[in-house]
Amino acid sequence: MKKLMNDPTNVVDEMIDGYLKAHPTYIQQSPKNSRTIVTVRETKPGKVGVVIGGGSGHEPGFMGYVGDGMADGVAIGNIFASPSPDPILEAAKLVDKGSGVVILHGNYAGDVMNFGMAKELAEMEDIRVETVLTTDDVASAPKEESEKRRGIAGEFFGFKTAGAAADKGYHLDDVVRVAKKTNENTRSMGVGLSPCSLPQTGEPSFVLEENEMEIGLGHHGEPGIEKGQIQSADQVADRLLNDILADMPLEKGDNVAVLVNGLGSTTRMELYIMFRRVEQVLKEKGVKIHRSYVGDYMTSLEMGGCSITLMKLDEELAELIDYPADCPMFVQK
Amino acid sequence: MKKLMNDPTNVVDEMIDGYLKAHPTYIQQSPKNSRTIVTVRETKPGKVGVVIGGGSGHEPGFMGYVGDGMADGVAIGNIFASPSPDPILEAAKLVDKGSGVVILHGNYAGDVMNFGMAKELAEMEDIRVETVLTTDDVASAPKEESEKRRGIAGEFFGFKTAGAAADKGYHLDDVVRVAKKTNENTRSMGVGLSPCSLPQTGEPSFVLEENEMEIGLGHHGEPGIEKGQIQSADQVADRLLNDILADMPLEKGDNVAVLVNGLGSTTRMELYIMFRRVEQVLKEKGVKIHRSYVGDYMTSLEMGGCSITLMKLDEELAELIDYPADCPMFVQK
Amino acid sequence: MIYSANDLKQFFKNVVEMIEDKKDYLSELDRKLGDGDHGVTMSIGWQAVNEQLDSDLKDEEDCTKISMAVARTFLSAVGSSVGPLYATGLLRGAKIAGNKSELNDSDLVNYWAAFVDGVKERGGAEVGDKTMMDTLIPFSETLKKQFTETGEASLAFESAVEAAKQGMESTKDLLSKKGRSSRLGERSKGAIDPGAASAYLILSIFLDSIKSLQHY
Amino acid sequence: MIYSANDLKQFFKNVVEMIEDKKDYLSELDRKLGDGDHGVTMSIGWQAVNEQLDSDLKDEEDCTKISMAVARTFLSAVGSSVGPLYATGLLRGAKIAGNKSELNDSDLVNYWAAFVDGVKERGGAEVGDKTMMDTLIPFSETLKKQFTETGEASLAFESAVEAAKQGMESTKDLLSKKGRSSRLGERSKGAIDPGAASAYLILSIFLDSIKSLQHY
Ligand SMILES: Nc1ncnc2c1ncn2[C@@H]1O[C@H](COP(=O)(O)OP(=O)(O)O)[C@@H](O)[C@H]1O
Ligand SMILES: Nc1ncnc2c1ncn2[C@@H]1O[C@H](COP(=O)(O)OP(=O)(O)O)[C@@H](O)[C@H]1O
Ligand SMILES: [Mg+2]
Ligand SMILES: [Mg+2]
Ligand SMILES: [Mg+2]
Ligand SMILES: [Mg+2]
Repeated sequence: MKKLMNDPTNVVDEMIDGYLKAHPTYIQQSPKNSRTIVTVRETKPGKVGVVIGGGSGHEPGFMGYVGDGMADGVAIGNIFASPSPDPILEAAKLVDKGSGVVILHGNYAGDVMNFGMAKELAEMEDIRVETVLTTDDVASAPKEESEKRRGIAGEFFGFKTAGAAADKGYHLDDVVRVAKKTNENTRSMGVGLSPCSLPQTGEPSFVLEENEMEIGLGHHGEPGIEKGQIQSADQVADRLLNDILADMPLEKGDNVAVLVNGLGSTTRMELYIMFRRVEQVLKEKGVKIHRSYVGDYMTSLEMGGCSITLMKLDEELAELIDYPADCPMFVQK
Repeated sequence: MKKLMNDPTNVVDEMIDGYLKAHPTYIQQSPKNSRTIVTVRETKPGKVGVVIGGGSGHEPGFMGYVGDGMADGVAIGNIFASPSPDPILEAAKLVDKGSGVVILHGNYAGDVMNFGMAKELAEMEDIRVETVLTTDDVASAPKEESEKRRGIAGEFFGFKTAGAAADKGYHLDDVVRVAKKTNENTRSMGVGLSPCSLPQTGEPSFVLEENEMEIGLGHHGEPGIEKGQIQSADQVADRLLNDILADMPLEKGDNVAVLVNGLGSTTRMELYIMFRRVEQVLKEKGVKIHRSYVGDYMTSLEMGGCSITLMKLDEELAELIDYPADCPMFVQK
Repeated sequence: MIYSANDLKQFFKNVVEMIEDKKDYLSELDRKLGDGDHGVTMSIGWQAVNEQLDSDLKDEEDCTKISMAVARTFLSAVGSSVGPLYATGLLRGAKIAGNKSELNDSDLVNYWAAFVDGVKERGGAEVGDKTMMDTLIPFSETLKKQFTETGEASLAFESAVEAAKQGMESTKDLLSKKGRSSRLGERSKGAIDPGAASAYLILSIFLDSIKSLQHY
Repeated sequence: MIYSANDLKQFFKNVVEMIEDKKDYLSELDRKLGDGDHGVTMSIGWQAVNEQLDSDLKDEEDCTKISMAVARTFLSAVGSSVGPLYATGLLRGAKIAGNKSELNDSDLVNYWAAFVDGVKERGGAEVGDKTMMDTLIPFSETLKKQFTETGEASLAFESAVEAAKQGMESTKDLLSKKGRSSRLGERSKGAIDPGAASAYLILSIFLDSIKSLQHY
């Protein structure tokens, strides 16, 4: 699978180099760790620091979300690989203004271990760190084991609300409270149509027949729960929503934020066709859509497919979703 | 090539339906023509109306760019097909506040004819309409015949500056002047790696071998100027820049805006790696990058590849590039 | 011959059917030279025409109104390059039809001559530019010449459609000068122009419709 | 036996070479169950270790410092699941090495036993979870048992690596319970766990390094 790159071993560092050169009014690199990027902008004194991170290959996630109203710093791992503890610790150090740091990450073995080690190291340096996991992928574990679930596109909502809360001056415990509440109220499910490939191997991450799709595919290409004949957009949307709503039932009058996320090569045309069905289903149920996000928010290199995320909103979360943001890869007024 | 869709004959209208439902605080559909979308927001009295349009399949172009500081209305054609005169005329009517309307479109046979017919019809209804073409694609005709060149990603800069000018209260003639100046100062060139497919045919739009790329590919899949072995990102960037700079030489101290545009399935990682080289080349020449845009701005369904666009800036154009914008698929603070 | 409004509508219906049959072929031609959508566009446009033929035009007897409606419906449904071109042709033909419910030999010849003039004016292309004009201009010139010389409309159309076919085939070796493929230079050689192909197919469907008249 | 600092460094060098040779295989295993990057990750990590072996560690004679440097370099280069796991193992082994420049039989056995304990503590997985623990735990238990019973380190390592191999192969039919493939349920059967494979390969390289010692 063809890519525009130089030496495949340097893809991540070259991407970071290009990113820094493209957006110098937003971001800077730590002189101590090339995989730590933080905002260049002054944040309010005493603001809780927000650090995010994970493997690369998901752009805009994660490095694209450093900026006003979102994260203050990011630790960037190799493709589909958690960052090591060092850049995470360095990010925490740089964004700490004395009010503590919230670190948001996905629920993958690697993330749990590396971010866990970083947290221990940070605490040894007297930085107060709290970590909050995202576990929105309903396909990845049953409801009774929801703490085992993967974090996929729903991580975006965690960044949004925690980032907004921190920017509004919330205390550390409340930023954590908001991040956890967001996670508890967010469910996602995805479908894969076509694979991505790692620059270093060139091999497709999985194999699907010309007429197959895979429900519940992970956003690193991990196998999903069901391979089958590709269906219409409406049928796929119905299936994804069905599983999401079975897990987090919504009632008439409930208020939600919707994210229809492209995995990389799925066109915006298809994403809006999927969204159309999501809106129909929710409207039928009397559920109000407060805000919609449709596009590439958490990709998987050039994977074909998409995910649907619903986040149930209370007043506080709705306000935090609406809060402005300004990052190189995401701006909201 | 697989897609998430329902009946292929309805893709464009379903996309529009989903788009309208996703962003009701931004846009609305004309009750008279379902392919005309205009801003819902109040624009300043006496503001020059800005209409854009073209075939669908390029999202965010064109419908994603209706909003504050960009276009007021858009006419949406079938995939890769110019809209017919009716929705263009309807858009012009709806956005005309008495100060005239500027219509921006690409230099394709279909666009020229349909937008030309719409302009005639508008003038018969006493709406003052001026049209400005984009002809940024250096690969599509030699310098001596630059008026024959295709409009590709550079159209984005035309929308940006004309939209900003209109929002700042420029008179019709000055909006036109700005749009023309933008076009004169913008050059682009692209490379294709992998095809897209029309929903109705399912067939790949062109064929490239596993190790081939095509320089100068059009952004509807039209054949380019040179097929060859795929090269490194730096080599490709050098080639594209070489042709662009041969056509529009830049000098030490010149100020530019840069757009590295993804055609659909090319990852942001690759786009930033390409940008890295663009920045190196320009820096070596002593050319200052005023602002950079990296991402999917004018796609070609799921095509693999990208284009580089350079726009030479004077003080006026720099100000207009910096002017804020707020559209469903593009926000700038 | 007497070409009634119903014959005209039946002709358009036959075009609809032919386009559905040939749309993949037309798109394939367009993939080589352009953006691969010519068959899709023709199908969208003529399907819209079909709906009109089955509804608003069902009882229409005025050949001008029929031709105008087909033109507007087609244009409105597709835009693109061929919308304005074919629509302008049909509108010019509509004018010639003079609101009659039956067209005679002269009417038919003038209709198609005006059609070709309309397309030419709208698109500005000439023979050799590798467009539908390479089909239409030889068709029109042969039609007018033959009819003027012999007074025989059927035979004139037959020769004209043969000239159209040759014109279409000549596009294979032409360097494109207009439209999407004009930017290809040398690479545009070796494939028939899609618009030239669809134009020929439409004309040959018309020829069939005349021939089937004569069996009554 | 006497296992010098140079022998230790040579062992790590051999791992580097083996990983380059096996990286595509390891990634292929990971494509079936995970995200397809295990070979890439191991290559990135061990290439970084190689650079250290050629530079900062060139003249290092302290086995503890060597092992710690390898651990930190590996972790720092890759993160991911295996970074913390292998690094913790190497750090525990480093501690056992007691800053010595030569390790004896006991040291080697304790080194690897501590390695396995470290990986187990960090990852929390058990035999049967379909991870590298399915390779490492049987290895460690066999190693300790054999050495305790016979006092013969070489033979103990030989049996242990055989147990490691069987452990690795057993992962084929296990249902995954940890890591990325644990979400697969039934679908995780039928493929060897990538981490179990890389762990076995590393251990067998170590066994080779002991055997080649004995040829002096
Ligand atoms: N100026 C023109 N005059 C005559 N025919 C033209 C002109 N421009 C384009 N065409 C015809 O249009 C055809 C392409 O039609 P189509 O693919 O449907 O439209 P698009 O170019 O918008 O994709 C070409 O094959 C050519 O015959
Ligand atoms: N908790 C754990 N304990 C032991 N080994 C584990 C654990 N989690 C994952 N692994 C191992 O890590 C391997 C995957 O490594 P790798 O693909 O490099 O990392 P990632 O999962 O980050 O892509 C698995 O095959 C498994 O052997
Ligand atoms: Mg990984
Ligand atoms: Mg087209
Ligand atoms: Mg075409
Ligand atoms: Mg892996």
